[in-house]
Amino acid sequence: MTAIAEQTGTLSMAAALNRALADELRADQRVVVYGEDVGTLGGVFRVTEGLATEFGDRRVFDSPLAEAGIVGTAIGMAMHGLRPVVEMQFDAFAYPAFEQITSHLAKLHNRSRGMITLPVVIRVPFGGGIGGVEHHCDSSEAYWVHTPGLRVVAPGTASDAYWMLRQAIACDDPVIFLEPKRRYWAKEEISPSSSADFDSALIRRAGTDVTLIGYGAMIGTLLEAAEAAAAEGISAEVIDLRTLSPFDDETVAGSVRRTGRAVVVHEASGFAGFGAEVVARLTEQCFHQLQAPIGRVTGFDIPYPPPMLEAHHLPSVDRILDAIDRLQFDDVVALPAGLSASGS
Amino acid sequence: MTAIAEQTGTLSMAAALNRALADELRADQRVVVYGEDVGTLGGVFRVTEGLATEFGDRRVFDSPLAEAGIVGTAIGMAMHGLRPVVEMQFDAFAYPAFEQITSHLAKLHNRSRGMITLPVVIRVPFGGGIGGVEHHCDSSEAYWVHTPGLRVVAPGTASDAYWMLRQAIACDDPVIFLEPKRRYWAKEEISPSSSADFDSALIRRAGTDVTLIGYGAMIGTLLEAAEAAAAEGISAEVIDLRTLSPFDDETVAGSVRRTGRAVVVHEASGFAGFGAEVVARLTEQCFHQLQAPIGRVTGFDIPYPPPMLEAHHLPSVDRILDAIDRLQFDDVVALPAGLSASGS
Amino acid sequence: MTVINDAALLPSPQPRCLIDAEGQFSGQAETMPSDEVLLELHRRMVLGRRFDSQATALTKQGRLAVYPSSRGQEACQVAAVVAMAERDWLFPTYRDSMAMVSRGINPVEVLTLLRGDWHCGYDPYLHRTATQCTPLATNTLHAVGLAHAARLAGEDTVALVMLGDGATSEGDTHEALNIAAVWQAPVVFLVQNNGYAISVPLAKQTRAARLADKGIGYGMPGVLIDGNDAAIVHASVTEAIDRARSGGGPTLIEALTYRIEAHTNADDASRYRTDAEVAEWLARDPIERLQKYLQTQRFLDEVGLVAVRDEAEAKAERLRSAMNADAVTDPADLFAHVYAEPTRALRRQAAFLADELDA
Amino acid sequence: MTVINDAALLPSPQPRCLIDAEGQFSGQAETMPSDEVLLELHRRMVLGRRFDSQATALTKQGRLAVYPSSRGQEACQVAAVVAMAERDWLFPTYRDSMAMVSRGINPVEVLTLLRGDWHCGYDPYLHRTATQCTPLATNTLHAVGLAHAARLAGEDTVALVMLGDGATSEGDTHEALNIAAVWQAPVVFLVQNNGYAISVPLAKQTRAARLADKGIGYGMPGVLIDGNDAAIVHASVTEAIDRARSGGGPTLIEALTYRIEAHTNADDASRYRTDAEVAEWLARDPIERLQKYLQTQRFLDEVGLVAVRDEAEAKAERLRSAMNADAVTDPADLFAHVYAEPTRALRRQAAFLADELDA
Ligand SMILES: Cc1ncc(C[n+]2csc(CCOP(=O)(O)OP(=O)(O)O)c2C)c(N)n1
Ligand SMILES: Cc1ncc(C[n+]2csc(CCOP(=O)(O)OP(=O)(O)O)c2C)c(N)n1
Ligand SMILES: [Mg+2]
Ligand SMILES: [Mg+2]
Repeated sequence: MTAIAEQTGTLSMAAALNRALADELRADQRVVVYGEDVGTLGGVFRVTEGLATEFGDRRVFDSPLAEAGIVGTAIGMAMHGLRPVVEMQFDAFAYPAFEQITSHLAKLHNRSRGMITLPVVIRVPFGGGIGGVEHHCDSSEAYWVHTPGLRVVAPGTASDAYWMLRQAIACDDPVIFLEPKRRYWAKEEISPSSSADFDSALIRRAGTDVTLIGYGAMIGTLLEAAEAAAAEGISAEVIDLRTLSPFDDETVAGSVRRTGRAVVVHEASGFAGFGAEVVARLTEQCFHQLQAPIGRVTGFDIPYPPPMLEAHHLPSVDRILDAIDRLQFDDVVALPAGLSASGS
Repeated sequence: MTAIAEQTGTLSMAAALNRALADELRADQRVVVYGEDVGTLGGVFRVTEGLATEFGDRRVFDSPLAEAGIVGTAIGMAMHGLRPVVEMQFDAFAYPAFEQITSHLAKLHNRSRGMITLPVVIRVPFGGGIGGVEHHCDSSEAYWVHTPGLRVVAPGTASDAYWMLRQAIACDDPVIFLEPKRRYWAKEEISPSSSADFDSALIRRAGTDVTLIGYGAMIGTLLEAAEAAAAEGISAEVIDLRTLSPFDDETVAGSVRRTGRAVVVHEASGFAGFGAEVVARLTEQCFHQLQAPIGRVTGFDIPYPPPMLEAHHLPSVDRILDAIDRLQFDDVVALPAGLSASGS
Repeated sequence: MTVINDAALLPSPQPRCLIDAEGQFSGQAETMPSDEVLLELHRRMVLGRRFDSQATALTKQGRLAVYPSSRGQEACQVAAVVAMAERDWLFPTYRDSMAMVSRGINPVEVLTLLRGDWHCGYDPYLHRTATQCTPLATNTLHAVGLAHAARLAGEDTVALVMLGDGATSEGDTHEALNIAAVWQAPVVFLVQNNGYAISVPLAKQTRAARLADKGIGYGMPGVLIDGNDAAIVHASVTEAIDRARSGGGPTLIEALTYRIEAHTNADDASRYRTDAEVAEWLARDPIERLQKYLQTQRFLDEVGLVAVRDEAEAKAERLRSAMNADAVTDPADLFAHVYAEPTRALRRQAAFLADELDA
Repeated sequence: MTVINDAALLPSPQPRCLIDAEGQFSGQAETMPSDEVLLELHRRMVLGRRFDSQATALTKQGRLAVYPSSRGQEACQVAAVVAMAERDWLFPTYRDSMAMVSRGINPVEVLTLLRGDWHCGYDPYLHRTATQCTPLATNTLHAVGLAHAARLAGEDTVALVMLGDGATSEGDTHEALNIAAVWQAPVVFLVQNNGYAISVPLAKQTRAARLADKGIGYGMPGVLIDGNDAAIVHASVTEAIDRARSGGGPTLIEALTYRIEAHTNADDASRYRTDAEVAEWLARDPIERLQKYLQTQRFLDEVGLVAVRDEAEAKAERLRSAMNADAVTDPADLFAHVYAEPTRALRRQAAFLADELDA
């Protein structure tokens, strides 16, 4: 998989995703792209803009308005050798497809003893921070990561968005591809080759005192927090998970063993969120190097707030800094019962 | 809420649930019970046996075969003041209702600023161990506990099944009521009053060296394990969570602070399973009292196995004992990277 | 199960209509609403459209997060509401603001969801109007459940649920139509077929000659009407409500109409439809045609017309000033009604946020 | 979008039939399958029923975890398969064992799912037969997707998906019928309406006079047939497959039949239906009637009949002994094929179990 010349240069994440789709459609005749409004309109976020015109409506097309139908037919198409890339218009609108995803897309390869392979990519614009009304800002990763058979990835940069989407399409496993909505318009340099393989987390900033762990839209926030922490004399290492499932224990645990402290950050509600797994497995793996319990900075355990209140819900640089402060750099004291970074 | 005379005495969990439904139908005219095969047949597990005859087909009835329809109509009925108790025939068959449950049932009370109250109980026979074929043995709790607005409970005994179902029906919040299938036929004493309130975990066996934490069908396994551990000179405390969400931090963290060691057990896959949240929050709350990382004994990260292989998947007394052994009672050594009790 | 006469369940091949695009009467006299009703329909459509254009203007001023205009769909939204009794329940979508205003809900409360200060601005029970539904088709099931519960309670309440042509493709719509028919629930399904689901035209949504053809497959009458004719909308919805109220079960109504504006202010309709097409539909304007009819019939004179327009302006003015005041929000609301009683964890989280805001 | 002649999409009020319960010809000669086909249908139905009774017997001996018998539905399952070309795809449910055996899949492999040694015992590609589907109606969408992909690839493959009357209430069925029609995918939806969904009778499942009435709502032909008449099943499925193959789009076929046994061996049918009802349907036995017809037509004599029965016995005997050998399972299979390449975590977990088993 090689980048074509124009891919280098700066692109918004939406444009990078569009480029990745175009390059895969060009490189592999088996790729089809469909969903609600992805054809003529080019998607409500314009991620599929121009693709129907360039590749024709047999390969890029609008489907009827039915998410279970979109995923269910993608399964059938994949059984026949196609590599469908389908879009769920917003997180919460993937829920009607939940049964098709969990009972079939995730399991059919195993259930058929490997005879059926389902290289389906489900693109899900995820997370909030764009002033969207209810049901448009969910972070649904926890539902997918608990489902064996699915790969769940979330790029945090435009360059990763480009390369990871191409890797997702080339991958023979079904992939839930989480696109951080609020990064869609941020322009960034697209590197001429992938920053890491599809299974790997990445150290975005090296540090020695604490490891900050996140993915998707949180990467920008984590880097800001690391910058601010540096000003306070704390050297924070920032890890971009990139792949939530499977999980890259080596990179992440490696960092935490060095720093002895960690904070996990995501927008989704804290309770039984993906951060819980990160905390649990890192504690299992790094217990004797940990100087303090791993902190979590997450959304509250509430339905996603309306636009005017969402700022209170989303992890902020300040909350991350507070969480770092609670990691007992000065002296060792126990946390009051049940008070984690988000208070969950 | 008081038990009527006949409730005391021994009953199977299925009979206890049946009794609870009958008592609530009798006590509260607003209660309706419906779902697939719950009327004439009395349910595939006979939990609703005889109810249609006793209470009439306006209050206990068969619905068309449509899970989203069952939950969606229950929401509408609850909006009109009824207290629907609906059945999803098996775990995996609740998935078609996922959108109705997460986007509406869980959120509508909040979205309407409390003006709409949805006292809906969704009964879900959950877990495996009964030799059921695919899709009949899932443990779906992780999907529900991450969804704010839902209560998620799982009785481990017939007596709790009786009392907790009555509490669930009386509760104004939507409740996902997880019934451990393989305990349906186990006969147990029904206590004349509830063993604890609806929000509380329960210490099933007192101990001093390690806390074993579980729910549903695992309670029996945990008690066996505690018995076996005692023979090896280890005093294990057994906690029956009963309510997964909300979580009873006080009882559980209180125990772990005393014992300094804990193992969390569930049938569901380990990765991002509910055990992760239990480990994460207990580590946050008890870090400085913990002598070893909290262990997890869970199902593997695979689709639920076929009947002939399920025994390999399910947490066993031996695995729990091994997990206890790994809690470094003798001397302190780090766990090899990424090797938790289930190897996840 | 009573035997069903199939043929009766099929819609008329051509949409039923009482007042055509030229404002001429065309149909059966007996179903024509009274003059008073027609005047009221006209008045409310004028008010509705002015509300709608005001909301669009507020969006341009950044006062609304998003606004899905229903300009062009006045006849469906207003006439359906006028046909309902107070005790009936309305289940609207994000598209149905005019219907809700017509239902008597304070326009500011109607716009709360779209302004973004909360998910729902009004008391659903006060107006017997469910929260505006965004997950498509999901409200059809809520309507069936509520209607069935009302019937079980011996009430003669009817639920009317609005959905779009696109929403008919969702599984929930199917389950709702089927369950409503099996239970003979008193529900009216009003499909506002405005030809598009965002950018997707009806031809990519269904192969059926008409969406109302789905009725027979559920054993329920399917009715096809001109959705820009307030008179036939009122007449057919009244007929369907009466049938439902008297135990005759649910009805599926397909109203042919058109969304004049883009899907929302965020949408660019020029990407998927032509101005010519829009012009065609502007020529079938629901207000114009009823106005013509009322004027030729001498039910409405210049004075009356001016009165209605003045009322509309006054209301729009009130809405404008009300919306120009900043919305009052309280972060504590975030935790207040997640559960009937806040959990310990939520109390801790509320306290955490309060401290943060005090700091 | 080509204009559709609605009327043509509605099913006949009475089920189409070629050979009635008395074994008499009743219908239009031109649609009658050839004598060879009829003989083959008879032979395969006899084999199918014998297989089914053998499976039921094996269940009693604890050799199967569960078995959903399809005794009584032989005509639907066998005739549909006979009407399919090898290159076509079959999408069966848990109920369709006879269809799969008739499709040429090794009976032991058909029973793997129900014996419980694995979720699927055969190679779906070898037999162009999808895995047996348990989550109701979900396979209808897989069939549509596969059929559409085949068409995009320029193949003339048709997908035939089987579902029950109960499954028609699920949203997935609606989405599949709708998408198939919009895409004009080469799919045949064969609803085996056996009157019950476990204990729930059709009257509680739909209010429609016939399930085939749903076709028109999708712009697809709905066909109602006597599901115990192998001749009409073969004729109608052939017709639908030919239409699909030639680009005519999908068809919805409702075949009226009956499940003679309980839902599965775990079910007690006496709780929800009468012996009298069962007796009525036994009198419409699909094998008896075709046999009568073939005998009166002198296509089938005693010798031929004995030959078929002997073949059935021999096959049942082979199945019995094959199933009496214990199934070979390998715990390592649990971790293989969760992903195309086992993840590190799964390799650790596989090693963990292997150690445990060695210990
Ligand atoms: C389940 C679901 N899927 C997708 C969406 C995103 N979406 C919002 S409106 C819309 C189009 C709806 O079209 P239609 O039903 O015709 O109603 P209209 O907007 O035309 O009034 C879509 C796809 C949604 N809100 N819910
Ligand atoms: C989504 C889903 N819900 C519920 C079930 C449980 N279940 C298995 S078979 C069955 C009845 C199916 O009836 P029908 O579709 O008529 O097929 P039949 O068994 O009569 O062949 C039910 C409710 C299921 N398998 N899948
Ligand atoms: Mg529309
Ligand atoms: Mg059936």
